[in-house]
Amino acid sequence: MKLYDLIWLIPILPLLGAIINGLVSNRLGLSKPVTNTVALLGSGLAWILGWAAIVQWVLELGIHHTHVVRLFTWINGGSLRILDGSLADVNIAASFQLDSVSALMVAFVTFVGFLIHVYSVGYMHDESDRAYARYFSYLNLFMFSMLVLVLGSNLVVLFVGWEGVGLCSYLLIGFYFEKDWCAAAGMKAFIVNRIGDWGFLLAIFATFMVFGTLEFTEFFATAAAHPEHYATAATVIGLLLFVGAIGKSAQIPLFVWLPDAMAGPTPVSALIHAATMVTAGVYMVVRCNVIFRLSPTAMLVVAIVGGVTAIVAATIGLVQNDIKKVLAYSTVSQLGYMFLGAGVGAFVAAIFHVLTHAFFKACLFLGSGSVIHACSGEQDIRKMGGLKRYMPTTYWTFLAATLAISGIPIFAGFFSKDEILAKAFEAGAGGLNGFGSTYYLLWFLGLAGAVLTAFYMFRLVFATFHGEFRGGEEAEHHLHESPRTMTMPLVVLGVLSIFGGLVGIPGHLFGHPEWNLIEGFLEPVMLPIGHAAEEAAHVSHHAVSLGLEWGLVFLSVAAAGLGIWVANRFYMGATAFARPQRLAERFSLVYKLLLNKYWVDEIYGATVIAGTLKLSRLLWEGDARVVDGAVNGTALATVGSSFISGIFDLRVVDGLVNLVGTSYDQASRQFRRLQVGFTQGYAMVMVFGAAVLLGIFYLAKF
Amino acid sequence: MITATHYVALSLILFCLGLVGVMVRRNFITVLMSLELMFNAVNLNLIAFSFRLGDLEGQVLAIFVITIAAAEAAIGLGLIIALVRLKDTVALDEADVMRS
Amino acid sequence: MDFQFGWLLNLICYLPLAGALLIMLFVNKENSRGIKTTATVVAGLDFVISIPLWFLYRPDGAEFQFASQADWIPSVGVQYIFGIDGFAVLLILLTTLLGFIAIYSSFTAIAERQKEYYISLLLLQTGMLGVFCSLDFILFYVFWEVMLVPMYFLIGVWGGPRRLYAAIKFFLYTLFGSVLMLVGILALYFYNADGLAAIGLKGLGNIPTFSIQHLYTIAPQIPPDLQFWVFLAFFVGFAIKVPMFPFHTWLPDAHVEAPTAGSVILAAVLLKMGTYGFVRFSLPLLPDATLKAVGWIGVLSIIAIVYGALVAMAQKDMKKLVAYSSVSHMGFITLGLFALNTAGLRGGILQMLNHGISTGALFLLVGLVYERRHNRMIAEYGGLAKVMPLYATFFLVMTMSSIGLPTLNGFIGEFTILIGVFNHSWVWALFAASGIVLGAAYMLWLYQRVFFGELSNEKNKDLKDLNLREQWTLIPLVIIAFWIGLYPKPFFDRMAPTVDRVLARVEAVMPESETVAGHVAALASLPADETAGEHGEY
Amino acid sequence: MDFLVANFGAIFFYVVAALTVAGGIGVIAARNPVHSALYLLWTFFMVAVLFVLRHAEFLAAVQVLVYAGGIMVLYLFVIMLVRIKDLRPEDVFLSGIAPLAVLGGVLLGALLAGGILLGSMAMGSGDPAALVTIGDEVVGNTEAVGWVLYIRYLVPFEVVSVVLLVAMIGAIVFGRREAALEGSAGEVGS
Amino acid sequence: MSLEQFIPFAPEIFLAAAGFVVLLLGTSLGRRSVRPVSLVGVASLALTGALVWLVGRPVSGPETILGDMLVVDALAVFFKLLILAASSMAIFMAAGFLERAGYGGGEFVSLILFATLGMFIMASGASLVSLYVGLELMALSVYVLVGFFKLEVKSNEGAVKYFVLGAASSAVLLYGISLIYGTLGTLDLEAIRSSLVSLPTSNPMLALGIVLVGFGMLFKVAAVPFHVWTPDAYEGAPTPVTAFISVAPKAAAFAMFLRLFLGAFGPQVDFWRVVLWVAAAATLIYGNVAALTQDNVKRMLAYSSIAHVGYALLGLVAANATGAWALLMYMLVYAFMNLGAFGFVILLESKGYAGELIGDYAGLSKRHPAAALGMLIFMLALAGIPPTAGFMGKLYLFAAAVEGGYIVLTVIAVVMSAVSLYYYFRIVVQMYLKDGEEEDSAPAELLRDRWTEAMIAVCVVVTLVVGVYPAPVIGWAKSAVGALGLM
Repeated sequence: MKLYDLIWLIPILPLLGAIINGLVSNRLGLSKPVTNTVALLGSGLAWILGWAAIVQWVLELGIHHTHVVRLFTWINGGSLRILDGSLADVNIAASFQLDSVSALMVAFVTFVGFLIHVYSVGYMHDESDRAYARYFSYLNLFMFSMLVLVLGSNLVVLFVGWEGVGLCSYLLIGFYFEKDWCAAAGMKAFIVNRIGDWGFLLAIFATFMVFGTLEFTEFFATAAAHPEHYATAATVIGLLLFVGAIGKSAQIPLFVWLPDAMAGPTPVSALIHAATMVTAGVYMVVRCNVIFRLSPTAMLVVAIVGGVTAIVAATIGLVQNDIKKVLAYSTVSQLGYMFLGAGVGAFVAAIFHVLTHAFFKACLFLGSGSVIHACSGEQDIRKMGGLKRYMPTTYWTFLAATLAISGIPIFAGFFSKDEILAKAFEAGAGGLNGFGSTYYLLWFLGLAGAVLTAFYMFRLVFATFHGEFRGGEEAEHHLHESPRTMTMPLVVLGVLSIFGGLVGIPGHLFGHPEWNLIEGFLEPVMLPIGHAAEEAAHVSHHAVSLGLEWGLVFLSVAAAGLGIWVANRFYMGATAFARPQRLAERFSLVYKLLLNKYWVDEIYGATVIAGTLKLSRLLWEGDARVVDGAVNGTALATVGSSFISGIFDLRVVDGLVNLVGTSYDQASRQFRRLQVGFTQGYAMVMVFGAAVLLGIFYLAKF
Repeated sequence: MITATHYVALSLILFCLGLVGVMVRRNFITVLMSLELMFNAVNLNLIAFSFRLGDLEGQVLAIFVITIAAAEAAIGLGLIIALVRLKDTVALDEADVMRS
Repeated sequence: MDFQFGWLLNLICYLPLAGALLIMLFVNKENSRGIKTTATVVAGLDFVISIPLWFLYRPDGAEFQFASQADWIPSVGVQYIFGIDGFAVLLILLTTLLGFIAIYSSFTAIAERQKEYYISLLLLQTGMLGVFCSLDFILFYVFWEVMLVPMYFLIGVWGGPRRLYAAIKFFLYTLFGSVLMLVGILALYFYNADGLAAIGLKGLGNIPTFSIQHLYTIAPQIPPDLQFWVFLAFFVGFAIKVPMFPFHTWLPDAHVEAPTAGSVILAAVLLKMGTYGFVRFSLPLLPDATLKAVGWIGVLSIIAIVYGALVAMAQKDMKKLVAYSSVSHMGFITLGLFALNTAGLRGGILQMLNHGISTGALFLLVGLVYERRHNRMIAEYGGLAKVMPLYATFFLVMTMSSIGLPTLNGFIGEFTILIGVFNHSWVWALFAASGIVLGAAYMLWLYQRVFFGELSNEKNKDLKDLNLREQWTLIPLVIIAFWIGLYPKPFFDRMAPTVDRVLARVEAVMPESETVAGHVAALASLPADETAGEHGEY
Repeated sequence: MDFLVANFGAIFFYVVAALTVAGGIGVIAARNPVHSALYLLWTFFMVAVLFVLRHAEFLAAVQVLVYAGGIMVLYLFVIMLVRIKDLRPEDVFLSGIAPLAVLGGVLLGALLAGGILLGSMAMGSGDPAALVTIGDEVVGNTEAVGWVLYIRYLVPFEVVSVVLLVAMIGAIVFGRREAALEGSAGEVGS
Repeated sequence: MSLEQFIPFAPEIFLAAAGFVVLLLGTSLGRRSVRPVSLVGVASLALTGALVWLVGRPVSGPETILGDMLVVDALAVFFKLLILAASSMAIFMAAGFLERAGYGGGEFVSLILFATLGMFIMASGASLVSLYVGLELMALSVYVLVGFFKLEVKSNEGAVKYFVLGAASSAVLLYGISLIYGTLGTLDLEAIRSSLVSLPTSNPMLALGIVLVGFGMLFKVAAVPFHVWTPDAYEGAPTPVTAFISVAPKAAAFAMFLRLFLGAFGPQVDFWRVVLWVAAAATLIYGNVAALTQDNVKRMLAYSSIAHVGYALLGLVAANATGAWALLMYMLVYAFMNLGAFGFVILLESKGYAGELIGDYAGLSKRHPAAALGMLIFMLALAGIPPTAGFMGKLYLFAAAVEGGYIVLTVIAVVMSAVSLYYYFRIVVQMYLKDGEEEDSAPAELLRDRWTEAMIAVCVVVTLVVGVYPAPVIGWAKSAVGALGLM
């Protein structure tokens, strides 16, 4: 019995937990211990099985062997004639695959997921039994979906997970559905994601149209074997896929849902909206790196979107006062970095950053969670301060994670982010695909982002944990360290955000490339493609000398230091908040701009959403007016008026059928007027009728 | 030389006279008379044709027409009596309760 | 044709009729319990005996199975032919199941004139089943119109405030369509026989018959212009029934005014009549005209998808919203059918079932809350998830199914349709797929407004959650929704032969260039044939 | 003078025809129904004359007897019966539609005239002598007609007798006063 | 001529005799005579039917009798039996009605018998003379019947209008006959047919003759523009008479129509078809549309009968075998469904002569479910919804038109038949969807009238049976039109 043949069981376990909790515990309102036992068993067993299976896979088959487990034919949609004129069967299999990327994702998803389950046990303790059960069944369901997403061996199964996580995020964001904004946030998340899914679906169809299969291994092989044939197709598919990624990973222009998603319980924010789900887009891009690498355009777009998002989100993060909002924007920004990495061809770095980001961002969110927990629901950092003294564990873990995200050497974030920036610079220097200058610019944006990141993160730390508590007396009494179930995961994650980066030491700087474990681990995913692309990659590798690379490292460290220094000047000591105040007044316009997130939400609201609603109401009025008009017997009138008013609709047809209602009515009365009532009149009708008939007869026959 | 055409023309005139009479007269009795005119027109036709064709059937039909015209006259006059009893008028156009 | 178990099909078709007569003659008007039990038992029995069809049907067998044949009006070649293929099997099962659920769900909803009510429902069911069973045009037409009368009464007698208007509108719309269809049928009939002398159309001189199977065989010989006119006649009939975009206005009225069970049947089965007609008649009988019409119908379907979704978004009345959503969904179906490739057709057919299940269930759900509050205005509700968690859960599942969430039935249908449509024309797919976004928008918005937010309206504070009977009306649908979502293969397998035969009949007249989806050539860096050559090697 | 002699037949026809038309016009134009009746009588006589001209002596006789003798009396009788309630002379016409009616009559006549006159010239012809012969012996119109009527046209003849019976019934039904009915008519009508 | 020549004529003779007898019986019995006289009348009609069957049976092909005045063939038999059925049902329906109104039965029944005799002649006439005479016999009897309730203004008015217009139209008919006689020199249908076949180019006078005869026939069947008398006559006449004249004379007139136009004038079909085409289209549209807003049920049914004439005319326009037998079948079907519908009008006339308003039907389904169901079936049949006979009837008429290639006309017909549903269902709405409490409708009580109810039951049965299994009727109709010798 090989465990790696049971990878399909990894998602199923949490699913069982979800079903039990959802149908049984929730209906019967079982007590919390029962519920969370089930839930923890679900995710915990998945974790154990996952890791065991991976280990066995690595040992027995080796990382170069992509292990596919095909369960059954799921959708047999007949056969289609694809581009090359051959017939291809639409046989979508329910099958999972284990290769290095999915292995990595499974590893940390199950692990972080489990940790957050544990954390939730404490955090959700005040909920009612039923709500508690509901929460955990959702959380398990999310684990299921996420694992399906990362394990799926073809685009459709991936899409299943993709949608599944969307659903769970919808449900969990809207967990406190009595609060309107929570529900609204959930809906927003789902719908915005749907826009991305639109692209994803089309990408799937296009893929099938081109390759005749949706199995990763198969069409990657085809594409890699004949890059030049599939350049155009790759661009189309890649861009469409990336639309999906934009939606899921909250990139410009679809990033608006993520900050609102913070309406959900904090552990959810940590798990779904920081560690795992939002990185699904990155995962997908990396998974499909073959397609992207075939298409310089797609790569460039990915890089640009990533870079711009990174800096824009960071700027917004500067001025937010809601602790979770800051973290949300930092997440968006970090995701931007990941896409920047993918865009410059540093897929490994991207995944690496996903990993480290999962650690420190989860840690940050959980920390913020415990802070909020302590401040009894308060989320405004201006009403905090000095918490260091009340909740040391939280503080230290939080600090570790902050250092990690700011990119201080040794800490996890440093390695990943630095590698991304380095690769960006290389791309610029190497003139990757001939877009050198653009990549330089993106690298610079990234660097600037690093400064801002460091700044707003430490702003957060200083404002929250240092100085004096600004929350008022009675709140101060409640301040306390969180229970063990909450601090324990914090500690774990804190440790990981300190040392987690060591799996990706940039060994080549020291002349020991093999030190970079993750690079080696993920190498099989980077299918070698046709020579042209290969050489391009080589060029970009040796575009920068070792010294210059070291320079870059110090530069980024300096950037982080700069950010921290400014934050320190602004938010520490007696004059805390005074300087930024003045700045805000000086550049009030900019400040407002940032504070209101560039009014993106408002703009969308005014254009897209309002437009859609207006249009729909317009059409509906058209429909209604006709129907009612028909009743009132004014169909004919409406025909004219409506066409003038330009509401396109069917009142023509309606008029036609409502002739019964209206025009026929008139006709009927007119006709009956023929029945004049007195005999001579009838005689005359007959005479003239006869005359007409005779006339027709003559015309027809003589 | 007088041909059937002359007779046909004459009968057509008579026929149309009768028709017009039916349409313009208000007095039911006069309307009946106009109807008689139409039947006479038909008879003229028949006679003319039977002469032209040297065939007796036309005359026979004419006899039937006369008889039936008589029968119709009888019924018509009966109706007039009833009408006068009911509405105490002979104006055909005043029987107009039912319309449209 | 395979005459084995022909009696079973007849039994299934006429059992409800027998039940109706039973109630009409032997059950007293006052004896409400007796009426209900009789109706429920009959409908349930009908469903039970229809289940064997699922297992007895052999995809590799004859095109039409469970057949039975007899002379009806020999002097004009009208025959009584029953028989079904896999496609019809699925629809029949759908009909019997939902017929049962409709009856079972009306116990409390319908208070007065119960006798007539259940009689109408049963008659309606016989009519619908007959339509799916008939293989003779006249027989088909008879059932097709018989259906209308009970439906008219369901809407008109037990309907809402504007029921009179809605009922007659429904009847007239469909009747207009079907009478024109009749003319088309007759034209085909005479073309097969002695032709239409006066317009100089020579017939084939075959023995006059209305047998659909025979007409299939002459389909390729039908001259294009005749095909065009007949197609037009059929199209009006079917498009009104579907309803396709310009003909849809009867639908909202009918749905909104009809009683719950009526809406369920209407949405679940009656709308399928149109698409069934397309698959059974328009495509295989008039391939040439079909190929010519594809473009227009595609455009109409896309308009229906987007238009229906947008208008649904503006609704203030739950039922109306669901009604308009069916316009959108039926748009997907017609689009898939007229993509004229395996995936499109299979998806379309599967989506017919899916729509029947999820929209039927949604109407049931709306009906349940309407029964409690006698109000369907969305604004009246909010926060129901608090008082009716179970109800909210069912509603959520069906919402997800209707917006096509994977692992639920809707996704399979839409996915298969769209992959087929994309294969036919990526532009269509581009627009059609936007329906998915809009669909999510209006459904989730509805869900949010009805179930989320705080429980502001006093009247909703003490709403009862679903009782056991109500749950059991929904559970089967939920199960099937998941079944199709997780393992649709059995369904696809059963419909496969039909799809292949239909396509074979269409492609018989299809020029080769048509069969390759030329539109998508833009995707390929090289012309299709060259890549084909390359592919030969690896 | 000899012209007159030569064309006496034609001239005679034209004169009679003119008188016939005059009579017809009189019927529909006279304000007093009695005058109409007399004009009608006149027309009948003229038509009878034309019958004679066309070898339909027997028919002429019937015309005079049945029409002039029978029906006209009936008419006059009825006129007298309902005289009291007769219309005032100034509104004997439906002046509202009269012009239209005349137009209609003329229109129809014109439409018919074309075809009929053309066709009547093209019609085939036979020997008028047949009108007075049975087989080949000359017996006179009356006997010839009677022969055909009673041999060939027996069935219609019988049926016409029934028609007359029906007419009689009708006259009775309409003419008879029924006190009882009129009594009961009230509750019927209410 | 010898006596056995009269054997095929026996039914007519017997009918005439029966008429006399009934008349005398009625006068002798006086006011109380209704039921017995009706029974005698119906019995004699039944006997006549037997005779028709007997003398009709042995005839293989068409056989003209009595100086070629009459023809005995399957067509005649079909129509005679149909007419007999209609007449006897009318008598049954009338009995109670007459009693309620307080009229004696003698004249009434005998008039119906004489009318029947006239229709027999129409159905089997082989010469224009006999056809005309039969027509007049029928017409005169019907005038009297319409005006039979001479104390009712409407009845009298209806009779007056019908009479004047009818007389004028028969004058037109005669004029046409005279023209035909003038061109062809014969009044015998067979002779006309044969000479038309050989006629090289049609003489305009002949063509006009045919057209004028057509006008006369169109008047008798009440087709636009010669329909004007119909609504008033139907509304005015006592309802049983309305039922009678809306069925039997129409059938007879169509029999005559068939004999004349498909039989005698058949060879000249291309000349007269255009006229009938226009008339048919006009009739379909006018009848159906005018009926839409009619609130008086009798009047509405009058318009609807106009519309049905339009459908029937399709058969004549198509002028093919299908059309002919479809027309026959339709006449049969129409007779039963229309009689049935009028039967309900009779039963609902509780509020006196005048009240046949649509509101009388309000909530009928609650008070008399069975009756409502029956009326529903008739309405469905009239609208041509399966599985009623009405659908089968229409179906083959449409088929005939399509076969003839008159697609436009067919489309008009089918669309109009869809429209017709609206006004038929106005009654259904009243019966089922209104519960009689609305202010706009004051429901009438249903009378108990065994005879009428029995007749209605018969009609229901026939309507349903023929609707579900029309094969025998179609077979009969097909064999009946064989006599016309159409292609």
